[in-house]
Amino acid sequence: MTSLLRVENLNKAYLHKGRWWAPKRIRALNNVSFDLESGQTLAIMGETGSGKSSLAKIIAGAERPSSGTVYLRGKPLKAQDYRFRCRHIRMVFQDTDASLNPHLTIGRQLEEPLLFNTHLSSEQRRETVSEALLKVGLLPEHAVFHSHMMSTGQKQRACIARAIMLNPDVIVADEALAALDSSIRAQIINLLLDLQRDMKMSYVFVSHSPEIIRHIADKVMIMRHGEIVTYEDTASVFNKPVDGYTESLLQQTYTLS
Amino acid sequence: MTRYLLRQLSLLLVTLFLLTVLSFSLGYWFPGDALVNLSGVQTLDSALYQQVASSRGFDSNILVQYFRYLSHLLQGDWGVSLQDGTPVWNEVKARFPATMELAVLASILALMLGIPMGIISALNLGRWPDRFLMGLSLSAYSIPVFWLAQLFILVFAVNLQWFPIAGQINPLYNIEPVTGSIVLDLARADHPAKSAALVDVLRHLLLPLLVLAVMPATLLARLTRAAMHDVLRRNYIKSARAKGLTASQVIFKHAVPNTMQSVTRDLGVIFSFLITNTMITEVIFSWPGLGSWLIRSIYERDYPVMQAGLLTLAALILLVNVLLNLLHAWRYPQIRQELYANA
Amino acid sequence: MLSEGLLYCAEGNPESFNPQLVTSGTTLDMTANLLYDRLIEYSDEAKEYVPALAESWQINEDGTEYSFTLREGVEFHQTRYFTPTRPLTATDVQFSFERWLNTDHPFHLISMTGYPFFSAVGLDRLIQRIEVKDDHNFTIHLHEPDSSFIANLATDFAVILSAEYGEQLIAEDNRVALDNLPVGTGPFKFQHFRKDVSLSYRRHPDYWQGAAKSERVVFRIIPSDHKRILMLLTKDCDIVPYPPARDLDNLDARDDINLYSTVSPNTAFWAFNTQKPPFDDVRVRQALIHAIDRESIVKAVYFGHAALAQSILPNTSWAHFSDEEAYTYDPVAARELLADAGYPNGFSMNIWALPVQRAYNPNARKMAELMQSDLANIGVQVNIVSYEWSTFRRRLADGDHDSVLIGWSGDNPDPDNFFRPLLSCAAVQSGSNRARWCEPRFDRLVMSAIRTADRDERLAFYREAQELLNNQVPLMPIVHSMRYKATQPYIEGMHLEPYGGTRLLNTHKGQP
Amino acid sequence: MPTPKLYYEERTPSPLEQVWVQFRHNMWAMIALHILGAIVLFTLFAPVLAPYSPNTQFTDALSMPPAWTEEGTIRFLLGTDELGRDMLSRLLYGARLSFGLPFLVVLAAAAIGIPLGALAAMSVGVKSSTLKHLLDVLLSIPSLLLALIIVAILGPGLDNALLAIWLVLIPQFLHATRNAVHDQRHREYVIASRLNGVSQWYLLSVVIFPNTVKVLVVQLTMALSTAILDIAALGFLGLGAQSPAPEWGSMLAKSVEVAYSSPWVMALPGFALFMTLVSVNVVGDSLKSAIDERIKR
Repeated sequence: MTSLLRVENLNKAYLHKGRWWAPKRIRALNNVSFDLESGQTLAIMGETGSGKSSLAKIIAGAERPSSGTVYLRGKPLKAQDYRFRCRHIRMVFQDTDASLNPHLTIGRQLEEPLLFNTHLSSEQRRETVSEALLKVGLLPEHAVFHSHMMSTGQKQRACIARAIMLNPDVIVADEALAALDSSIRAQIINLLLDLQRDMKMSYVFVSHSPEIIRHIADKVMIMRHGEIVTYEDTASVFNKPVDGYTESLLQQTYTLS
Repeated sequence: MTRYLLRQLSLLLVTLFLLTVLSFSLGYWFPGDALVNLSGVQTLDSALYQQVASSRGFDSNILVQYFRYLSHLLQGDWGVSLQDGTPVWNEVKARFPATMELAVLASILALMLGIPMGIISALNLGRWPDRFLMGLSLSAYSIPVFWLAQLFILVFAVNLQWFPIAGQINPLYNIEPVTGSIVLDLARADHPAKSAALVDVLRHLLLPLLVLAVMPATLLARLTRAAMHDVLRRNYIKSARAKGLTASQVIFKHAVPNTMQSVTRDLGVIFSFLITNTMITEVIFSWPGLGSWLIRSIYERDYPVMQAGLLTLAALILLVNVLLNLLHAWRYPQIRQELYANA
Repeated sequence: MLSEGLLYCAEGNPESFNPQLVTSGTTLDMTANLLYDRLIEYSDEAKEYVPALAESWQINEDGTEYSFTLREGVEFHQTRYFTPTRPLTATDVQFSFERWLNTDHPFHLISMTGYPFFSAVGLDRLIQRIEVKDDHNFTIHLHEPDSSFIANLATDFAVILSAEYGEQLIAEDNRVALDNLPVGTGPFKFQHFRKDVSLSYRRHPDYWQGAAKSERVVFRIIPSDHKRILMLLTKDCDIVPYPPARDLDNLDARDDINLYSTVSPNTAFWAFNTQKPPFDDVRVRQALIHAIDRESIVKAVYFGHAALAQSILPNTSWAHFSDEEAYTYDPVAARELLADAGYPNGFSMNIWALPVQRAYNPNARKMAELMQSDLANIGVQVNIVSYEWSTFRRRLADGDHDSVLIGWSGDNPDPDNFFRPLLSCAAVQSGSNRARWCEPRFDRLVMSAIRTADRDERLAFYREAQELLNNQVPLMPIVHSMRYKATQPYIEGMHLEPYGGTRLLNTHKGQP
Repeated sequence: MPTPKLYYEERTPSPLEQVWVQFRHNMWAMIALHILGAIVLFTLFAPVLAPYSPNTQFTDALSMPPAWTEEGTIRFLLGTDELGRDMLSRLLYGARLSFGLPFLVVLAAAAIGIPLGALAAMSVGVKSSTLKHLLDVLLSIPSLLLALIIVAILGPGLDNALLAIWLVLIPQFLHATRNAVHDQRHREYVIASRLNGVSQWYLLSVVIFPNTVKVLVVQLTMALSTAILDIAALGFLGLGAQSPAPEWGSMLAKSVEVAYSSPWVMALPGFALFMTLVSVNVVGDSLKSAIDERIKR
């Protein structure tokens, strides 16, 4: 049995080009390996610079690993093959404003994956977009909106709609909830849970918030200095943290503005 | 800082090197014989031609020719003018200070006019002083300098007879041209009527300086206004106000210095504009500088002079840009950090 | 300080400080009569040749030997680069003449330009030798008689240099300085020159005619005529030569400006480069000439201050012969002639327009533009070319032009002055024949004319020569005009000579 | 309730319409736009609008002052120059040389510079900061000086001046586009589109390009005003348009000599040039702030 997502020996190093003669190497990920089963939700936690964001981006394809491979159902994913990857793994970004194109209508942005990955007619595409919008709790009319005309919550819903357009297996969300205020956050969490139930998706969540993680995650991965410190079921992590670092992360309570 | 200095200097050297390559190539791109174009020596005497050719490496490959060109350049042998056979370097030496005199004085005038205008505008954002100054600056910015100069001449020199229209000084004062810059020449001259001569120099300077300063002053006013506007919205200004500083304290101790920071960054571009206009102004006011010399040499196809003029003016602009970068980095260290990080 | 000097706003840079080397009026104005003297001069008041450095002269019966006696006690300039130890002697005259006569002379080759006037009038071939008898007596031997010889000696070109200075320069191995750092006997001596800016002279205190009235003369170099006029109005110029014709009426009407004028035997003309096709075809030349409306040129360029020319020789000359047929405005005939010559659809050519203002042509560019539109009517496309004066002359001498708008001011009243320097075969070599036209028949006629002193005989030759010109049209005469100078009202002692350059001996600032 | 109604009620203007709404509220911008429109009309229809040919010399009417002065005549509305040519006709035809040609040159430069710039930004290639800084420094040499170099090589003339300005503008467009695209390239919305599996061409043309419009508008108007000014300056210096071309800069140069006796010959081409530049600058400026304003909302 192959697991849905398998990550093997991922390494990521950045060249910090501050100096002229001697660029500094910064290791963001160091030999990271793990598996994720279908339908499961994995939460990644860690302090700033621990490599959690890099890991999420590499899984989603937004960044390339220095070495190592991501397997989907046992099949290795090529870094440049966005076409294949996007039918299975999708990403939701933290900053909804930055991740939506201010010059294109929401509809056109949702249509993009269909345009390049399906053979649907324009009529069918519009239909699919409408369905997706309804699924995330928006109206079909929102398709003609530009992002600046929508509220933050609506924008995040649109982002999620974009992620589910191709019925993926995995959705990677990089701090997707951090910027939202609490009531909207709750709505979005519920939306995500509903979608997971309906569409049988796995989630990879990068988050700071122990509360949310406890609420939605099946497994928790704690990262530090580019390495995995803990990778266990949510319940066991929360019940008996293995070390002080984990404990301090779990004790952070998020003050919401 | 040292690292940044070295880095800027090496950048300058590389650019200057490219410039000399360009200047050398011009000798080939111009019509006619490259040797004649580079040296200015035109002779039917084949022995003399051979001598010049071998001293400039024309019996060898192009790389040798370039390095010979460079060594001639560094030794002060910039060839001779095709027109009158005078050494180009002597002329550059005499004309460069005259151009600098105009450019430097006009820059100072522009700074003195433009920055206060920008500050006044920013402090009165949207009210009439702002609208007036910005309208003025937008129209002044759009006046072609050659038209403005003619209008000034017509009004202030011919009709009102306040100022003379050409030259650096009434030549009857008999100031011996040594540096080429009239201000310096006058300063070093031992002259019986020095103060009268100084007044005469100032009268000759005023119109070209005004004409030259208009465009950079308006650009500066717009830049200052935008920068100041930006600064005034920042938190530290709000906190300074909250601390109970008076309005003028806030403006002069906090807002203005921070405004100047971003203005300094754009001074280089303004200086480039200024040099362009200096060339035209020199032609109109018969100022014996590099610009009028270069423009006439283009008309006369005096290739060695053209190369010298282009090389000098371009090098001047590059030098000023690099110096301004250094000044900016030295005065505002955080920028240096930023440059490192982004580079 | 300012009241002791004169500001003369000149129209261009001097090409040299030695008039022997040039033919340009600009240079002559700024050098010839100020720095130097000649052996003899022409007096317009007396209408005859009068003594200058030469006190007296005799001609032998054959007309081939001219014996001169020099004035005594004529002092050369003392400058920072030369201190004379002796006054003028016959060796100086010999030095000055041999410099351009003798190809082996140590100074002969330092001039890159040659000696255009002397070779154009054939003086270099006419003079056999110069015999120095003692310090103040010498004889010039000619190969053959020449009725224009005295006239040519009186021109601005025949200046006397210092042989002692020449020796000093040979010793210093700096021979080029002879023409750049001048030493002469004239009323002013050289101080400094900054190209494009100014040229300063100081009074020569020991001048043989008495010291000049002004302590200093400064030439400001102001190439554009409108700027010179504006500077006159703003009192930045004391004397402005060649005020533009469009401003003459206005200047004349003003009380605060003095306008001087004199007849000036001159001719503006349009010369074709007859060595270049298609201008070697007389029909093409005639066609182009008939296409030009000269009347409107007189109106637009000279504002009526000029007389339409019907010959290269000015109408004030006794040898003038006019032929109105040759230069009439007749575009129809022009088109026919052009078609005849094989250019029914015209062609394109350039007109070189004199870049400086001369008495004969105050605005050659504007003239060229008028002609450009006239010529467009017969299908000839014109491109107007002009360079800075010294370049212009150099390239012109090389024969780079298709045609040129230029002119000639008489250096002396002899008619020969308009024929040999401008149109002889020798002048093609020396570069002053702008048409580069060499016609042996013409040369024979003008040579015959100078070999006789009989005026009626000469008249016949000159008439035939002018008929030949009107028939062959190597150039189109345009106008004869007056010469003007405008000055501030407080400038006193101005006097304009019809021939030769500027004289400022008695000119000075009075009380404003 | 029928949905189409709701759809229309909720419909809000597209970015372009919003910019236009912003722009329209600015009175000066609208005035400038109308002047610019008039100049475009002159450029297109000069032969129809001009009463005479620009080079016809009326020798009976040299240096006639404009019609509204006492000596003026209605025959020549704006007077004639010293060669008796109708000023109005010359100015109208001049719009073709002094506005039309620079406009075409800017378009031609944009047509080369923008695609190359986009290509440069999208290709991985050499990204050395040294090279970028070098380019920055070299681009600080003013356009007129560069144009002078090119005219020096090619020789004076309007065609060469145009060629020179074209060559000078291309790297400016290239640089501006490269920077603008480069700036957008690593934005999240671009990554998001990339993760949607779109093609490179789609990414560049549909996703990135609309976001660089502001920079390009600024660059276009700046290039246009540079081109107009530089071509006029070259004409003024005698290195651009040659006589009898009614190019405003060279007309201005010629007029200098009669500025005192017939000031209108100098005032009019200068004024035409000034109005053109002001309206281009004002339109560019207002367009920029209108776009800014739209994004702020």
